[in-house]
Amino acid sequence: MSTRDTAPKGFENDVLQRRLDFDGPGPEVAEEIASDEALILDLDGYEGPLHVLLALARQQKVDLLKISITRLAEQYLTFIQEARRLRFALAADYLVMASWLAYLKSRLLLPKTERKATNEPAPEELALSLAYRLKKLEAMRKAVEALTSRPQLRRDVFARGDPEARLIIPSSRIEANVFDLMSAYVTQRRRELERHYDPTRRIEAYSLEDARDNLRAQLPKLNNWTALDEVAPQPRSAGGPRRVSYVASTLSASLELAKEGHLQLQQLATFETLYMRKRQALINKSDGASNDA
Amino acid sequence: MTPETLERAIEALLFAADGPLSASEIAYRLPEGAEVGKALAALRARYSGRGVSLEIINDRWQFRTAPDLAYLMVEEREEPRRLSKAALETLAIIAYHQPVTRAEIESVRGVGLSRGTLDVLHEMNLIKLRGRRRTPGRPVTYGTTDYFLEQFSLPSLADLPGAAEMRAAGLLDINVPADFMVPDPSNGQTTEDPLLLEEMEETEFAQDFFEKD
Amino acid sequence: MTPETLERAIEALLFAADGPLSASEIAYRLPEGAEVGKALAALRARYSGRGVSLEIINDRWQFRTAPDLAYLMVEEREEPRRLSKAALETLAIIAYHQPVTRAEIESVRGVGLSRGTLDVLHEMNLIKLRGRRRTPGRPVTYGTTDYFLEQFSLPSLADLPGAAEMRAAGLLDINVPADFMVPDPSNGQTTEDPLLLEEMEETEFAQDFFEKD
Repeated sequence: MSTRDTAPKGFENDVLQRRLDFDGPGPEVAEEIASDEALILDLDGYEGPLHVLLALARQQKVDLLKISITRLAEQYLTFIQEARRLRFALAADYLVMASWLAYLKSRLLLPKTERKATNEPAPEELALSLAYRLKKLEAMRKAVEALTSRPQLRRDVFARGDPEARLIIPSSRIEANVFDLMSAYVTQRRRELERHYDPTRRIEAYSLEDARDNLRAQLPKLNNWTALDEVAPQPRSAGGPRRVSYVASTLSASLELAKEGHLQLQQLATFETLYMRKRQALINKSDGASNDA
Repeated sequence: MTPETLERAIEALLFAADGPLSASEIAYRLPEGAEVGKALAALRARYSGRGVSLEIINDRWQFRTAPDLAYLMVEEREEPRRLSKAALETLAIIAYHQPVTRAEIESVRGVGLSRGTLDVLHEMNLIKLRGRRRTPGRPVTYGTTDYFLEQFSLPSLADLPGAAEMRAAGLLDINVPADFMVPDPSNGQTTEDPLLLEEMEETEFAQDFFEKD
Repeated sequence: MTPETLERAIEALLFAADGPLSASEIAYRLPEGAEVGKALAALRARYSGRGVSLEIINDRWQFRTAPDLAYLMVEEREEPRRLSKAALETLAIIAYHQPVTRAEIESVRGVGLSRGTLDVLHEMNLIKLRGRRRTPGRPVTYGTTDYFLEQFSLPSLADLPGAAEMRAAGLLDINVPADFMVPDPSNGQTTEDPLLLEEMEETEFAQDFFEKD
């Protein structure tokens, strides 16, 4: 990777070299061309914008975390311009990075006092995070060097070429782990549950009307945040609607009721449990729970 | 090449070679003029009396283990054993529902237990007889062994993953009733009598035949 | 068994073996109570500086030729399949961050993983699926294999070159650590101990669901 450290100064040369390489592609090059990344790889020797940035950052010869991001942005933009001038099709990644850097640079240059309050993280934070990513990528490159310079089996060090007897310890180990055990257990319990299932009967769905009525009936009692799972009725008979249908219809009904202003819903994060309670308009609001509807 | 380096080089060559090497084969891989014969003799002396010795077989040199240690090299190979699906499933039920009778196992599985299944699990020392249920017929009950815990790296029976973990692992979907329970096998059940010592030895197989109704 | 006999026996076992052996595998072949650990250490010292040395690989013991003699082993050498830069970088990321998801690998490299990269690493038996992350979508996680340690002559995962320093510098987190500070080079952070192997394993377990392999 050291050969690319001089970019972008030597960029044109590199490109030229690469093109010449194309004329007589060795098996290795051919392999690269076959891969999805062929375009990027063979275009400029970099795998992606982050790799380009790392090479550029190294020219600043300071700790990556103290790098001047504005200067880095400048260099990267020049690099991209140069590439476009040479009419190379650049992968979208490179252009996205270019516009992001241009934007970051402009925000960094803006004095703090003139920055509008936004929800976006401070540009210094973004710069630090970029510097961290570069540092990490560099660490991984060093790791590659460290790993590949270790004595490798059958390249640098060799084990017994002619083992006398295959010394394999008699094993009473079994080839199964706890996960297998759990799955085996659940498979059977599920089979047991489904054994009473009668496929000739139509699978009923829990109707939205019923769900709404049921939720309205429960509403007066829903003073505390209650999980959707608890609000949705349990299946009553084997042939009736399935649990999933109860949950889905109750969810739909709860959305309607929330829209009508009777119910409050909250979910702390994606995939988290959904909670609902009666709208607390008249109760004091300082109970700590958020009132997002 | 110093004599030490030469000796080291030959040591490595002989070790890594996939068969005996002649002196000339060794010399061929070394710088010209290396005193291979001398180094081989020195190496041979160095290994004399060790667990490995340098032998000449048909004018070729080879490291062999010392003849008096041949008994260590006797080979028996046993692959990690695979449990059949039926055996794994039966084991799982015994693990979670222990102490459990044969009839109970069959009722969860929904199919009869072939006689071999429990035998295999016994043989592998994964299950054991635990006692007798205090119910008519006093059927024997099965449970898992300490070796079972060892095999599955479980500190104790209480560490068998429960319903929450199964849900987290995506094994239980929403159609499984919310009241789906996984028994906690670490709760000792006192509804059974201990087995008598002689019963543990004897009844195992007899019981297996009887219980199948 | 005298210490000398024990050392000889272990020497013979390891010399003859076709793969690394753990201390317990060795002990299994020897009379009970043999002080295998001590003998292994003595044996290791005895071979130090020789053409063959006793190495710890993946917590197991194996005789291997000395690395400085690699140039002699022309006939034994297998031209190792060359890994692309992308594959090597991916391998390093997996090795140092395991268990790690595909998305995390991509975020470190800043480019999508081409389809073949993980396949190649799998095919060469350097990586394996480790489990599933307990996060939405339950993505699978990757880790390295035993073979990876053998290939790169690593005593254990804790011995990955530079890992302790990287960890101390917060570089092995996937995202910028919350308390990440521009390190002050004047006060070296080398006072931190590397993670012990069992600690590594514990955190992995908490993070990952059950390992399946």
